[in-house]
Amino acid sequence: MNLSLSPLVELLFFPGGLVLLASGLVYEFVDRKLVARFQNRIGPRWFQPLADVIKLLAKEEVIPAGVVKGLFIFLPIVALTSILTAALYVPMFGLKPAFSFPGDLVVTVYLLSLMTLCIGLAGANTEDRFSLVGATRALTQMFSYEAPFLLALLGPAIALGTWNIGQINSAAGNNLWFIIAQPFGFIAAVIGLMGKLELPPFDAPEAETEIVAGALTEYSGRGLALFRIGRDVELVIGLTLIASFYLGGLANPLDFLWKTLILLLVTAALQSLFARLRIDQTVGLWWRIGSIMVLLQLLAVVVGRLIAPLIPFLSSGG
Amino acid sequence: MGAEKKPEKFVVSIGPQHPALKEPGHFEFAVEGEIVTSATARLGFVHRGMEKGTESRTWVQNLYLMERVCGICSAVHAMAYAQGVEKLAKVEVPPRARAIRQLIAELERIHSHLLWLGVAAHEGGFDTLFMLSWRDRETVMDLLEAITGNRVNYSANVLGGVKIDIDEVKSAAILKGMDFLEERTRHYMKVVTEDETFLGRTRKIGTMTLEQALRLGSVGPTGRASGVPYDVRVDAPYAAYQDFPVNIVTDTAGDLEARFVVRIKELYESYRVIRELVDHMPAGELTTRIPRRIQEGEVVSRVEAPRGELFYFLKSNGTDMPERIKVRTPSLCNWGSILATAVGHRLADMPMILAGIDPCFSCNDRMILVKRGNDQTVWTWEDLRRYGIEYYK
Amino acid sequence: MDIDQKLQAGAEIVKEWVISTSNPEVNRVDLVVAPENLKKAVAAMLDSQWGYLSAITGLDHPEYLTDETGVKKVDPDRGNLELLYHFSGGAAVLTLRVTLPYSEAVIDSICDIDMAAQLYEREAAELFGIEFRGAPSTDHLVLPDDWPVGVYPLRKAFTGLKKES
Amino acid sequence: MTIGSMLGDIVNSFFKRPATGRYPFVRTEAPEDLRGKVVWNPETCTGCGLCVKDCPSQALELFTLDKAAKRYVMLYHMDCCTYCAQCEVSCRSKSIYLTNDEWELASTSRTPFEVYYGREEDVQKVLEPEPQGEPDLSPESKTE
Repeated sequence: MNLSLSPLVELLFFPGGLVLLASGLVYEFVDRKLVARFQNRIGPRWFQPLADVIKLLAKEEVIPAGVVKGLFIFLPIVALTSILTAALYVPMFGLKPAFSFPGDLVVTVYLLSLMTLCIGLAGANTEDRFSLVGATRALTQMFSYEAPFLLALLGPAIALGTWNIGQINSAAGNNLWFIIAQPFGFIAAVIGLMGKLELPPFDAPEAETEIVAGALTEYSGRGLALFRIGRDVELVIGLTLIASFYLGGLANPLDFLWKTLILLLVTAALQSLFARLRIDQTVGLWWRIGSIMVLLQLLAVVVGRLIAPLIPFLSSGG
Repeated sequence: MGAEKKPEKFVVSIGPQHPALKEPGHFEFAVEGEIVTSATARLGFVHRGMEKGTESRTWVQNLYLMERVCGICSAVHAMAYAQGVEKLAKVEVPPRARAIRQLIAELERIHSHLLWLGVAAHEGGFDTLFMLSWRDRETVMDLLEAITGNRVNYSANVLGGVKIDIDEVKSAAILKGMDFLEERTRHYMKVVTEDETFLGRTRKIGTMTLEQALRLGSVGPTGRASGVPYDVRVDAPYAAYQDFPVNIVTDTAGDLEARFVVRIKELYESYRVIRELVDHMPAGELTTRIPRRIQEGEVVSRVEAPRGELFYFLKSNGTDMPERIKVRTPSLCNWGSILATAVGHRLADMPMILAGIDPCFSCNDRMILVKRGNDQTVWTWEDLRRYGIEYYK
Repeated sequence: MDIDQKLQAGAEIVKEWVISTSNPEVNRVDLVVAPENLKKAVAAMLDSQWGYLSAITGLDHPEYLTDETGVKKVDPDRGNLELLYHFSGGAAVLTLRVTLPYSEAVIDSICDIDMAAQLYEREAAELFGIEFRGAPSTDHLVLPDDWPVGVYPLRKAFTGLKKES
Repeated sequence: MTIGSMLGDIVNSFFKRPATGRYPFVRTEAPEDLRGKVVWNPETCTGCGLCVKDCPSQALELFTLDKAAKRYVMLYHMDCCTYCAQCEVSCRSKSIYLTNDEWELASTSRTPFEVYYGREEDVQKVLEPEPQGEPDLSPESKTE
C-alpha cells in the first residue's frame, strides 16, 4: 500500500506491463481450470494460456481481403493499450494505484469499454458474415450491460462521496463491506463483468456454435493474441475493481489474492451453471431486471446519504 | 452493416465446415437483423458412394461396409442389412441371436440419445450439461466395448446371427449401468424441463405441428415430438421386439423441448426393455448357417434407428454380390422439417433447430471409394499436397 | 391389424392405374403403373392417408452386349431404369413401380404433393439420370459441383471416372 | 421452474475426481473381450482362404508356399484391419482369432503394421523369394 516505485518501473514491469500480462494469463488459467473442474474435467495444464499466446504470436497474421488494413492492425493494439492504461488507476495486487486523480473511476470504466468497442469495430471492419453478426451482437450487448455496470460501481462511490478509485478502496476497507450494504449492486457488478468479458451465459457475441468466433473470426496470429491478452487483463482488472469496491477493499497483495480468487470461483460457477442466452434475452434481462435493480439500489444509497446524519448506523453503508 | 453491398438480402452461410455440427453440411440463412427469412441446404460433402460400392463386394463384406454408413447408429445399419439378407436367403435367426441384436440396438439408442442430448446442450451454449451427459454416456460406451469389443462399429452382427454372447458378468454389468443411467437421465429430464435459462432456448422454438410433420415426412423422435405415431419397433416388430415390446413415446408440443422430452422418455423405455432382455434372455444358438450365394429376389428391411425409420431395399441376382442396395436413412426425411421450421426464428436458434433433428450427415451422404489392397492407389503425402495445390489454383 | 387387409386396401386405392401386381414378401405388394399415371397414383395414396412415402429407389436394368471375345459387357445406351416408390403403413409396404427406358428417362415430379420426396428425387436424378419434370431444384445434392454432365454413378455402365491429366 | 438446476452437479463435480484422464501418460486397462490384433496359427490352418475372401477391408493376405505340406504365410495389414472379427467367424479350423492386446495404432510409417505370421523359414522365403523356384502363390494373394 505504501510502496513507491519509479514510474517507469511501474509502467513496464510492476504493476503495469509484464506482470500485468502474466497475471492475466494466470487468471485465465485459473478460470479455465475452475470451469473444467465444475464440469468434472481435468482442465488445462498451468502453461496452457501462455502456450496459446506464444503460438498465436508466432503465427502469421493473415489480413483478409476487403478490410481497412490500418484499422485491422491498429485495433488490437488500441484495445490492449487501453486495458493496460486502465490498470494504472486500479489498486492492482492490493497496491496503491500507480496514478490517480479525482474522478478516475469514470476514466477507468471508459477505458475498459474501449476493449469491446475495438472488438465491435474489428468485426465491422471485415466482410465476413460471422464477424458482422458478432460485432452487432457485441455492441448491442455493450449498450445493455454498460449502464448497470457503471451504476453498480457508482453505488459505493456515491456512498463514500468520492469518485477516486484509490480513495474508495481504502475507505471500503474501513467500512462495512459493501457486499452486505449493497447486495444488488454487487450482483449487478459481477454479472456486468461477465457480460463485459463475454463469458457464458453472455457469450452470444462469440457463440462458437453459431458464428464461429464472432467479431474476431477473421483475426489470427498477433492480432488475436493481443485481443486475448487484453481480455485476460480485463478479467483481472474487473475482479480487482469489484473486490476493492464490494469486498472491503484491497489492503495488501494477500488480500487481493484471496478476494479475487473467491470472486473468480463465483464467476466460474456462474459460467458453468447456465445455457447461453440469446442476444435478445440478454438485452431484455439487463434492461428489465439489471437496470431497475441497480437504480433502486442507487436510490437507496442516495436516500441513505441524505438521512445518514440522522441515523449513525447507516452512515457506514448507505 | 456497411460492408454488405447488396442491401436486399443478408445471407449467413454456415458450413461446410460448420461451427456447430462436427460434420460437413452447407446451409444458407437469409437474415433480417437476427431473424431468419429463408433457409436452404446443400448436402453431399461426405457422399462416399457406398451404394455403388456394395455392388463390387460380397454379401459378407457388405455387412461391414453398411455398418460404416454411420458411426453413431452403426449397429442398426448392420442389423437392417443382415435382416434383409436373411429374408432374401429365407433363413431363420435363432431367438437368442435376435434378443442380443435388440440388446445391442437398444444400448446403441441410449448412446445415441445421450450423445444428442450433449450436442444439443452444446449448441445451446450449455456446456456443463454437455460435459456431464457425455461423462455419463461413457457408461454405455464402456458397456458396449466390454460386450462387443469395439467402442464404435461394434460388428456384433454376422449374417445369420450374432458374434457375441452375454454371460453372467456382462449381464450384471449391464444392469448396474442401466440403474446408474436411469438415475442420471431422470435428473437430466428435470434440467431440460425446469431450468429457466435452458427453457428460454427450447420452449416454443422450432415448433412443428402434426400436419406439418406429416406433410414433411418427419420420422423418428423428431416426428414423434410433433405427434406422428410412427415407430417401426411397434408397427412392424423385428429382432425380438415381438417378445420384448417397447411403448411408443409421443408428444404434442412439437417444439425443441418436446424433442428433448421424447428422446429422454425413449431412454426410459430402452432401460426398461434392456433390463427385461437381460433377465429373460432366451437360450440357444447364436448363429445359423447362411449360403454365400443369395437367391434372387428383392426385399425391404426396415428398422427403427435412433433417429427414425431406417429403410433398406436389397436386390439380389443370385450371385455372391448384391445387385442393388438402397439405403434411406432417417436424417434424410427430417431435413425438410429444419428448412421449414427455421423461417421466422432467430439466427441464434439455428444451431439448436439443426441439432434438434439429430442430423447425421454421413448417413445422408453415402461416395468416393478409397481403393486398397492389390490394386491400391495409395496417395502419398506429396500426391496429396500436389492435389491440394492443383485444386486451389 | 391384418397386414393382408391393409395391403388390399392400399391396392384398392390405386387399382385403376395398376398394370400388374405381385407379392414379393408377406408384408409387401408391388404394383406396376405407367409413368404418366404415377403422379395420380401417388396423390391418391397420399390423400387416402394409407401411409407415408418411405423412399424412392432407383434400379438400373441394362441390356448386355457380347463382344467378339465372348465377354459380356453393359450396353451404355440401351436399357431400362426403374423407380420404386415405397409407401409404408404400419408393417405393410406398398410399392409403385414405373419403368423408364434410357431414351426417355423423364417422369413427373411429385414434389408439389409431397415435399419430403424432393431429396429422394434429386438423389435419383443425379445418380441415375432421371429427369423429374417440374422439380423445384435441379442443383447437385450429393455429387460434387464439378461432376461431369451425363455421368450417372449408379448405372451399371459406370465403373469409375477416368483420371484426368 | 428453477434457475441453475445443475448447481448440485457442479458442486459435486468440483469435489469429485475428474472423469477425463491424462491419456498418453496414464493408461486405462482394456476390457477382456476387446478386439485387438489378429493372430494366426500356421499349424492348424488349412489354407482355405475364406478369411482373406471375407475380410471387408482386405487386411489379410495368404501366401501358399506348399499346399501339400500345409506351408502358408499370412501377411496381416494391421492398419487396414477394422477389428470386425469376421475372419474369426469365417475360419473353420479356428486358426485365426483376435486378441485383446495392441490396440494403440500410431506410427510414423506403415512398416510396423505389416505383420507376417508363419514359420520363420517360410516368412523368409516370402520376404526374399529366391530367383528360381519362386513360391507358387495362390490367385488371391499376389505380392505387392
